[in-house]
Amino acid sequence: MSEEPILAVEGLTIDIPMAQGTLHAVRGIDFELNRGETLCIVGESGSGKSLTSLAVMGLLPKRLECAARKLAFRGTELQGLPASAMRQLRGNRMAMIFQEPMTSLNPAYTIGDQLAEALLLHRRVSKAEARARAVELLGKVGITAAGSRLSQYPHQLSGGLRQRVMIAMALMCEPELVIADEPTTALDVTIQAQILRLLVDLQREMNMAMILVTHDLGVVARVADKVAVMYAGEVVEQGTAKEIFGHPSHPYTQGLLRCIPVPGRTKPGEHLGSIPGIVPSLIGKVEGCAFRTRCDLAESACAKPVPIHRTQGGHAWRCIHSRTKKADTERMPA
Amino acid sequence: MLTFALKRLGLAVLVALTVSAVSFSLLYLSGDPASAMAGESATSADIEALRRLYGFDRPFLVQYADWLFSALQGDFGQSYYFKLPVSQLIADRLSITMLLGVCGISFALVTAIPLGVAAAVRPNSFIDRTALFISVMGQALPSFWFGLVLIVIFSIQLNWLPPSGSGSWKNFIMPTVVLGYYAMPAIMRLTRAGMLEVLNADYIRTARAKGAGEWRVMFKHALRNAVVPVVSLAAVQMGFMLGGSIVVESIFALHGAGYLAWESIGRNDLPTVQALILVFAGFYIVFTFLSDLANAWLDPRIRVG
Amino acid sequence: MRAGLEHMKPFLLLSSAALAASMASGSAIADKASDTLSVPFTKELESVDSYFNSAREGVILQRSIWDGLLFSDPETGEYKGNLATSWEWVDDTTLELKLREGVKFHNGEEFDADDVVYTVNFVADPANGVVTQRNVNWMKEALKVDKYTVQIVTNGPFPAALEYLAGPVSIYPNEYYAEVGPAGMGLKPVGTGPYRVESVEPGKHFVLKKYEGYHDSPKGEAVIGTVDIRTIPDVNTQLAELFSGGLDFVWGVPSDQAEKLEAMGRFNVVNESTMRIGYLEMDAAGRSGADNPMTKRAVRQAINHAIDRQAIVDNLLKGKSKIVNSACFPSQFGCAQDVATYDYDPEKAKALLAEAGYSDGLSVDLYAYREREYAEAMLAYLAEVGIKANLKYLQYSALRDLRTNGQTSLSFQTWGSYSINDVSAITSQFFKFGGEDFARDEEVRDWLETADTSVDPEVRKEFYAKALKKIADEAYWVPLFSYNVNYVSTEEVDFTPSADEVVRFFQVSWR
Amino acid sequence: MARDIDTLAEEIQGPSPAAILRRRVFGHYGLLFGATALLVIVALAVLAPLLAGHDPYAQSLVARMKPPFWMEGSDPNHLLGTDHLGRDYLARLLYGARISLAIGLIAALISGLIGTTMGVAAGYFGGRVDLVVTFLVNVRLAMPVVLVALAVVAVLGGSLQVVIVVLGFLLWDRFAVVMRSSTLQVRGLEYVNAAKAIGCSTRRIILSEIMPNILNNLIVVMTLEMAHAILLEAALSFLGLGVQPPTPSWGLMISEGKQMMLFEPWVIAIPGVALFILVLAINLLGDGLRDITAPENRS
Repeated sequence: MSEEPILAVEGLTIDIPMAQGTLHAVRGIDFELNRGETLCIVGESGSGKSLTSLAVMGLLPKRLECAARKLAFRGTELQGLPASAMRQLRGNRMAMIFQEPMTSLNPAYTIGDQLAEALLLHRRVSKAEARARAVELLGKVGITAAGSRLSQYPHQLSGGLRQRVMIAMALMCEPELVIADEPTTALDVTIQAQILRLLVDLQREMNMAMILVTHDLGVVARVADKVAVMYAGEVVEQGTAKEIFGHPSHPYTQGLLRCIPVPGRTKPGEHLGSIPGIVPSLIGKVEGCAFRTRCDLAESACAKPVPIHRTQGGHAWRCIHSRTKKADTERMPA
Repeated sequence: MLTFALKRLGLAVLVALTVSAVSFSLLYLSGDPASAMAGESATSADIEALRRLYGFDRPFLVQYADWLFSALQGDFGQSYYFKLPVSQLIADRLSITMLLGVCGISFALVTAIPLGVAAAVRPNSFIDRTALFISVMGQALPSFWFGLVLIVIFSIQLNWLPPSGSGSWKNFIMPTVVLGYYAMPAIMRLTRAGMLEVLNADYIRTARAKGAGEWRVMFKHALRNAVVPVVSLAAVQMGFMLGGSIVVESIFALHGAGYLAWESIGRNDLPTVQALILVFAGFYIVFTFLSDLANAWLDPRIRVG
Repeated sequence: MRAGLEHMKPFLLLSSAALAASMASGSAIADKASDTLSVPFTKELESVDSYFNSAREGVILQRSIWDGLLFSDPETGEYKGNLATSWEWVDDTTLELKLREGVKFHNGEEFDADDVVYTVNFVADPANGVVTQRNVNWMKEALKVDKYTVQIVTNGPFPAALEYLAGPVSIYPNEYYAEVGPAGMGLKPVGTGPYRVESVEPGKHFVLKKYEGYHDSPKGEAVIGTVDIRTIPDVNTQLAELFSGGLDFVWGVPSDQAEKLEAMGRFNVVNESTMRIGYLEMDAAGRSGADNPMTKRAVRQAINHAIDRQAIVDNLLKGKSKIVNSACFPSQFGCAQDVATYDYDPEKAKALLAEAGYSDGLSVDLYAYREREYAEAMLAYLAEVGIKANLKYLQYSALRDLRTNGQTSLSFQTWGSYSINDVSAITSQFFKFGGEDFARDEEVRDWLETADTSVDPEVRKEFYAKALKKIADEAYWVPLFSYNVNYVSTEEVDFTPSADEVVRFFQVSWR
Repeated sequence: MARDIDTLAEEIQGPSPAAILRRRVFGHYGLLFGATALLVIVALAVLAPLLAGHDPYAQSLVARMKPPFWMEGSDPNHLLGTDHLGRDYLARLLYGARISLAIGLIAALISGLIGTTMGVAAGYFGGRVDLVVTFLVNVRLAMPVVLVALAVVAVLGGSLQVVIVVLGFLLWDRFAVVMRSSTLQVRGLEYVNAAKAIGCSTRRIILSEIMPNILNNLIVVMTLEMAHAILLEAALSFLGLGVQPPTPSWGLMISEGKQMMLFEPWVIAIPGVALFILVLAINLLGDGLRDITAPENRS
């Protein structure tokens, strides 16, 4: 593809200074995202998924230290960009949807004000035009009687409705990149699927790039073009969805996949897997494979710097094993 | 909203009634108003006559009801000292106290809110520590002493400001600072705490994600939510301030209601003292009532739904 | 800290120099240029109506706003005609006066006999409640002879009549006073005096303007156009205003401050003695309780011996103050000086207390209303001889109420005799069974009555002396000291104080 | 080994509660300053008879207004000079600390007793009791404190005892409010329900289950009200309707010194600064205690 990637990240690290030492929350991750693609970042809580997405938006709390060899949006390096230029991008060309719809809307202002603000901040339009756009988008996210909703306050809406409003707000300026940080986690299970479907439909319709941060592999399987699996601040494996699900190569990915039921593959009553152990402390110097404390295949070499294996299709994983037998034997269907 | 307002109004009236009863009985116990009124050459017969004339010989409750009924019509009786209607005296003096209160609370808000916001934006920074220092100082400074120190510095040494009186705006600078500084620390701390809480709220991140600038985030999104409790505190402080203006008025020779109260206490001018306690309590009650309404208006969660 | 405080005083001087160079930043217009004399009152005056206040401030206003029938020259004490031109005793109790013609009140009302008759009859009626009855209760009534002749009838012979007519008895306009009464007079006073009242904010602010139509009075015309009076209760604030140019003229400055002000060289500081004396009033009559220790003569004498009056005068009052031994001011007519004196002798005091049965000391409340530091100093002296006195510091009116109700056993009082140079204005005020008589000595009362009502000066002197001697022997009071007043003004103000503690604005001028 | 055993242990187990407390206390400069200054003042007050060297009531009219040691003409016998009646200023200052501390402590105890009783009752029983207490707090807040205190002192006559009692009966509002909300929080907790379930008496539940858990808040409010009472006493005495002379109250000393403040600023500077430091120390101590016992609720 000759077009610049929407987002290119290389060697992103995020450190959190703490009283007891520095917490290396994200350690050298790389990924790339093109127009129309959906990248799912998967991992358990504390693996650095949300920090990574906040880093892209430039919304990390100031006391965190963030560095990268490259952090480019459509070829523009975001690091060192003046705050005003960064603001021009945020909400306009890249937007974010947060996990907690209940608290992510300002309780003091109406839905209409908050939606319109997103547009007014970036476009020279009248308030009336902004409200018209808000009504249009509320319609798009499936809110009925959109016009009358504008004058309502967040506390008058249900969680699902609020998340729809959040999505509408993110899309007000037709961004090229949408980052959705676990957008459905806080919602009722019945609503989750609707919201996700809506998000994916809109992404396709508007031909946006999307980063979907989630720990739900079921979701990933349905929507992802690319997948990045994070563990303890590192991307331990990434590639196309097909490859990740077809040939999980890192023991952690394999473990994760064992934890979810796969329709048609998991028999009723069959035990789902689990990964024993806890995530290690990331405070102080972290060396070697972080997963080694929980890995069945750990060897003494795991304590040393770990090589990255890459295939030509862009599938890469970080392990001393080139491709574990387990993966081939256990996960590959006959 | 209406039922909310009515409920609060009912409570306010009840509180006012109770305060009036307390203050009336307090001063009722303080001795015989008749002999205080009778003056120098009065015989015991004169005093007895006065007692009957003014009805001091009636049962306590009857006197209270009578006083309250008149008070409701704005008649607080006659000052023993000035021999003028108390309502006229108070009306005459109240404007200065009100002006002082408004200036004081404005000063407190104008200094406390920006300081509190700045301190919350950069916790543990130099500005946060400075703000904390200022507020700790303010809480510990005896206001009467602070007033005297200001007079020594700004009136005597620098000769910038007049030490007493109420003739020009310059007269109000030092009293405003003293009175405002008294209310400032609490407002500052509450603003800081509120902002700290609000700044960690998800909707602030949302606002930033929209591309809103820092000022817009601070003042439109954060302060609006953090200010809600500050409004009630400011109202409460305003009520306290009017009651507490006694000290400031006496230092700067401002002939306001607080000063009148102090002098009237010394002169045993009971009707005036009673009326003033009620008036000051009334202010407190009205301000807190208004602040409840303002809060409801500021916070849509109370206003609608 | 150290350097800061050390440099305070030079800095003060420096800033005053800067003040002299530049214009005052004080808001009040107060200076020669604007022809406005700004002065403070210390007390909130309850009413401007001179019959309905008992404060020194009231006397000061009274002298400027109203006129009496007579005028007493402050220097010589000689009586001159003011609203009256001549006067004559028709008999022991009738004084006939010819009135000045062509005098107009500030509101345009013409002055004539009707005004005198109305005023005298109004104030002489006890039912109208004039605050200081002593000032008016010697008059029975006034009779109109013709338009410009009146007769004042006294309740028995009253030799001090002229002094009162030149002092507290001022003449009000009959029509206006009948219409507005004391309350209206207090809010919008009308008189014939050298100053008319421009505005009154009760208790806090009074503005006087020169009365252009003032008659040819021995008081003389006012010089300064406007007198602006603000109530500033604290002397200290008054001085701060003086420094910053907000005031031109302050009186009653305590001696410590006056000394410092004088040393600055920027102000005129004049000390003048006054007729006011301080005394301790003891409840010898047992009004506050029959078992009151003050009912014992030995206790009262012990208190007399316990207090080092000379030390208080030398260190606290200073100036022209002197200790007094008799229950009056020495210059007053009839103020006998050859009375028993009690020198400072703590040992003797202790012995007397022991004699009275208080060898273990006693406890008493000491009431006071002014000069808390003097009262405190006396507390310490009393403590030394074993009298534990608890200070009850009240406002004057509150204390007056307590006294008239007979509830004080020991109080620190002062009395200025309304500047009347006659013992009747003080001793007779307090020892003739009035509300403030805590001696209740019938003998003393009768002697005073004889003296008060006799027209023979020798008889008066004799009986006053008898009374005063008994007062001293019985130690009904502890006569303490005479007061002095420090008058401090800017250098622009020209003022000569008189010994009667009355500031006459119409005699103040610019230098 | 880069890290020592202790920190390693902490990382695994978390620091011990005592270690956390110690770290918080010694990391909190305000608390340290407040506690130290208060201790020093208490020590000075307790040892006043030994340190003063003079009777605070002994007057000497010939030795009036002697300046303090840093000024010219000072008398080495009177380090802080003498007042307008020739009484030793240092002695009066030291004995004055006793007055202030006694007033602060006793008034806070009285108001603490009243307020805590009301607050705990309101929080624990709820319902009508709560309504009544809330109403009383409202009434109390509506009464102008300084004015009412002045009026009451004027009626009863000023003395140390009267001032203490008046302040004690006026300053209970904050105790009631804080204790009520603290009790509300604690009431719903498991162990209180457990105590109820095993049939403990109400008295026992309040005294042994609730009180210990709201004690930290009580202590914090106590310090703040102590400072409040001290300031109010000084203001009342300054206005002449508090403690009566010759008692060496700091407020009274400022009031008396006011006469000469234009010429001898030290006479108000000395008691003023003393009052300021005492109140500051108590406030800092209170703030500090709040911070270390409930750091998440700072301010």
